[in-house]
Amino acid sequence: MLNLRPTTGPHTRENLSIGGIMRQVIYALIPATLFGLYLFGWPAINLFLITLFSALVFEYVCLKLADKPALPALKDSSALLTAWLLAMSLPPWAPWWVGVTGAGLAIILGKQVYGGLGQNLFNPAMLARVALLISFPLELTTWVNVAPWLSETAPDFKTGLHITFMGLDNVDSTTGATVLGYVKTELSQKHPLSASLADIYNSNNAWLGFMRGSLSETSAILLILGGGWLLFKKIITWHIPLSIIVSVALISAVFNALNPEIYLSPSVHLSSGALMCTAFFIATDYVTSPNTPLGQLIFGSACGLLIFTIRTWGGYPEGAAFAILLMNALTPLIDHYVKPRIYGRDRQGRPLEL
Amino acid sequence: MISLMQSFRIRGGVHPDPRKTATTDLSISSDFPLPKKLYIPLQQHVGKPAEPVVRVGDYVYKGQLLAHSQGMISAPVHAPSSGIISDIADYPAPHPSALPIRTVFMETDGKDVWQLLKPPTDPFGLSAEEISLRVGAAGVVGMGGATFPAAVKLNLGRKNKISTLLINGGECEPYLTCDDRLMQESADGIIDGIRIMLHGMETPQAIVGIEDNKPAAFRAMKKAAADFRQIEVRQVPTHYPMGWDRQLIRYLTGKEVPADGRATDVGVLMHNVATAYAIHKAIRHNRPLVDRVVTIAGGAAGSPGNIWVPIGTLISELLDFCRVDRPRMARLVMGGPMMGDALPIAELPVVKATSGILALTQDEITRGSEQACIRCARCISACPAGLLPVDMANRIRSNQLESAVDIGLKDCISCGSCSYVCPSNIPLVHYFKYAAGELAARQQAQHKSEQTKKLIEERNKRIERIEKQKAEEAARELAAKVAKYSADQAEQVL
Amino acid sequence: MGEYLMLIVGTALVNNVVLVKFLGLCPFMGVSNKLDSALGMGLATTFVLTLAALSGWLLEHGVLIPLDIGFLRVLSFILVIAAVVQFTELVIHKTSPVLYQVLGIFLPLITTNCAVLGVALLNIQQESGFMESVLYGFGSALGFTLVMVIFAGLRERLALMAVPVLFAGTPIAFITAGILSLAFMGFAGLSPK
Amino acid sequence: MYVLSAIASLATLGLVLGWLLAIAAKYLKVESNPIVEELEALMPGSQCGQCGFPGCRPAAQAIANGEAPITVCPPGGSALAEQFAALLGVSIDLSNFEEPEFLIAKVSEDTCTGCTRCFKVCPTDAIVGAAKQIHAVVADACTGCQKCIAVCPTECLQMHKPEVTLRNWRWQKPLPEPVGAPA
Repeated sequence: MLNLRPTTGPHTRENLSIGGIMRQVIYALIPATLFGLYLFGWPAINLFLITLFSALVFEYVCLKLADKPALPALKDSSALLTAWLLAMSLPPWAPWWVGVTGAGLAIILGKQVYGGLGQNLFNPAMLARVALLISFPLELTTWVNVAPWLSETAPDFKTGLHITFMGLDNVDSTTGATVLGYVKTELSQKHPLSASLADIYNSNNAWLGFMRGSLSETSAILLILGGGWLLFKKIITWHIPLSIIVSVALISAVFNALNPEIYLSPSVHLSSGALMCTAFFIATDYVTSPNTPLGQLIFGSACGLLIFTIRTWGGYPEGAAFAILLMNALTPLIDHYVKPRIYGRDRQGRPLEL
Repeated sequence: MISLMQSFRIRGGVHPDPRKTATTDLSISSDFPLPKKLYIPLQQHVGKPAEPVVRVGDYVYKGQLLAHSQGMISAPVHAPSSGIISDIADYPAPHPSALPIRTVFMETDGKDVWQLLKPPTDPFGLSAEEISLRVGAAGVVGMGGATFPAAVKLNLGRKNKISTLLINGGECEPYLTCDDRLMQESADGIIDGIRIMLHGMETPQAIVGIEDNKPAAFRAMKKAAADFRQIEVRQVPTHYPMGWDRQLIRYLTGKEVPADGRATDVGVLMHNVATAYAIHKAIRHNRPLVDRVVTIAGGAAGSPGNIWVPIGTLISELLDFCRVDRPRMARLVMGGPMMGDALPIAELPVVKATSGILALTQDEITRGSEQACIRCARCISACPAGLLPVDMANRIRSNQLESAVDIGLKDCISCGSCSYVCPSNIPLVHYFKYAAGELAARQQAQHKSEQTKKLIEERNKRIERIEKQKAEEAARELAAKVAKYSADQAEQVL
Repeated sequence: MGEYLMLIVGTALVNNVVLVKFLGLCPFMGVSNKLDSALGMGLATTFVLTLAALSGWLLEHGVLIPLDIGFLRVLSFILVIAAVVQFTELVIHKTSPVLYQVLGIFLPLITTNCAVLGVALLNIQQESGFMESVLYGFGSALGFTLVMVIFAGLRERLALMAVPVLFAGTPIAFITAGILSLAFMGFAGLSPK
Repeated sequence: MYVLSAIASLATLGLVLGWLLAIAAKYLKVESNPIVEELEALMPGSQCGQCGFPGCRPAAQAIANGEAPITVCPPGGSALAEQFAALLGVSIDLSNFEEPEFLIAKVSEDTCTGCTRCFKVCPTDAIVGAAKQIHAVVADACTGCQKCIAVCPTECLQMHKPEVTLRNWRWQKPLPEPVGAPA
């Protein structure tokens, strides 16, 4: 009755599992996702389901190729979470093959090539998002107007399928630019912000999410709500989200004060684009963020700086995905140099002198 | 109340479910029947094993010296009861491997007659050195689990003129309540033991640290220490591993012991409450350490509780006494569930370090297979020593032990906090114990290769010397032959 | 002064010599499996590259144009670079034998590092002034070192991971380098150069 | 005309640089490569030859100039390989490097004839015994070089695992290897 293989160390354990953590994050994402699907109707739902389904298929295929047991990996729903985050960042009415290629890139190139869960160096969702943006610029920048799910302007189920599988016919009628995109084009033609901002941006719409944007990254409030749930359940710590939001807010406030005609105000920065989703769900991905609280603060503030830089001076309207990839590349360095002080030793690891 | 500021000095650690309610209100029972056979290992302490002074067949009284200590760091062993020495041979040791260890086998005659004891002495009449000698002679070792000979520590404390003696009433491991009950029932004995130690080390003051989840013990100790100004009793937050001596030193005195140093380097010394009580019995009543309080608990224990148990009793007898349901017992653990050892068989002797015996059922022990690490860094925030368990485990897994030592493997106290919080159920402490063992093995191999190099050089020198001697002899013989031959020639010529 | 700073940041990040221009890939892959050797290599290349850019401009405007022997440009540049590399090798061999042992063959190979000659020739092609070409050399070398160190950090973590055998070692390093250059595309359009 | 100036300028450039380098080489003189001595100091030095080289010194030279892999010394095991890697600044993949089985010689009493051949060849005098007496191997002194096995006429010397006691019992490496795949 006693197992004779000597076992050591703690014989009891906190009952926490990877599957539990991943599911908690998914629960936190549900409000924002449902709202996004409601905003953009049938085509968005099709795209969302296709992306999720193809990610699971790719994960199953890769695990079978590596002849590892597929079921436990699929059960811990890490592939599901990756595909979910990717789908949230895609344009709502993107064609089906954008979802499938994105899921393929995320699961195969982003995770399985490195050896499965916990081994990847870059956030798989953001890797796929950047790769898609650079290889299919047109599909990835068609932002459709808000067409609530069952309202008369929204496409019914049949046309939804048509849009997802056959693509949009009258492109220009139903699409437009996002706040960041519009502002950047206006600034490039030297129009002052006061003029261009008025007719595109209305703050409570932006904060609530009734504006053009990715599938479910438009509603900042619901994303903050989800992030609060994760903080409450202690799945993530406050260091990364807070440092991203504060650094973007601070830098944009300084520049806005310097020249309001060129630089956007903090509230526009925070409420638009993928910032809130990145801060709470993507940057806090355990595998690709630093281990120590101080390291996470450095990671977050550097992410904020990069997001602001790319949004203001960069070529692309939304820099969050690039900022995450760049900071993921720096995470090993941050972990190498930022370590907790060992008891009885000084910062460099030498024993304390008396 | 514990001031918030002080709690900032605690880093990492976990909050396991204490599960002490089953045994915390029951008083220590001493009606455990005297076992027929006792098995007393000769190595129950840190240092050299004791050398037996009795022979097979001798009749010994309770408390009589069975084996004297050897060398600087060692401790004697005494007879836990009166009876006949039936054998001195190998018997499985209370260790996860249950490998044999030299043990004194004893058949008790049931009379339990104490050796004629000298009358109780007034400890404060004795000189400091005398106290250390008597503590050493009584075989008292650290009862918290470290089992370092107490006398050696007392000498160390006196030599380094420490400023404060710290008494560890932490007992932060779940299930265990032996210190808690000891403090509630014999606080005066413990305080007296502390006063003896203060006298023995010529130290001005002592601080007792008790976790705040033991209010009754705290009240009892506070009352007992009321009229001794130099002994201060303080509450510490319940926060595993509060019982880790360096954590308690930093919390109570704010001093941090250097990594390669000892507690005496910062002018403090720490003892367990049970050690203080043992010193009180040894000096005040001339009773050597022959029994100790053991907590028997766990889901499979029918009637858990704290019991006075003679050293050398088989654990199986303890389990039967507490009506443990053997089939439901999935794992037998000596010590606490966080740092205790899982024992493969129950027929192993209780030793001076056995603070608890846990009969854990299937749902009380870790379940679930090991999964991939998702670098969630919970183990890093849980590590009280400030190490990086995830990175160390990765390096150990790919056999790079030296680089694991570079990031602090040697400072790991294997308290179990990291494995406790790991969602992927990775046996981190197992990796660190394997690595520590492997490094110790390499150290031994290194030492051995240095010795063998010397052996090789000596052998080569010896062979050269022999050859040189042979060559000289041959040369001398040759010269002698030549001389003889030329002498014969000369004779013939004449 | 701001303009020079923009030039350095532009060259180091936006038109990074390794990840955007794809110059100097062999030391980038060869020496980046340990952090300290990558740093050593980066600093050595920075020293050589800055000197190469400086002497390149001097040679161009001091010797080649007056004597109208422009066709000797590559030959003379390589001669100077080889001399500077040899000098660096002597210095490193003297100051830190460990770094010398670690870099091994890659130290003399800096001569053949296409980033070094590439940057010197680019300077001439863009007819940049003296100060501008030295800063351009220094900026691109800074970019080289930055990317080397980042990549070394990534590869040190990769070495500890259980990468499937099919991809273990160099293949996964190539994939990671590809993703890294994907990330650096975020800086595209940041500054005019 | 420009041909002459081309040859002249290149020649002067080469001469000047060569001269500068010569001066620099004089100041920055470095003596011979100390690596070989350091490598040999790390090795067990029992000249056992299990690495295929006649002794430790030639093996050290081979490692120094890269002819032999740094896992060439079986008695050193992965510990020595790691020290070599640290010294040479090379990164090595040790994950599938199985520790060589460390065996020591043991005399089986019933077949030993006391012929004394073995303790004459034992490099570390690990075998004790006199002529016509049963010999015995001192476990701590034996390095497992197997020289005695070769000369023993009655095959009574066999290689065995060292005896496991409480003192040298070690925790085994935890299995299964969680290689990315959840077990």
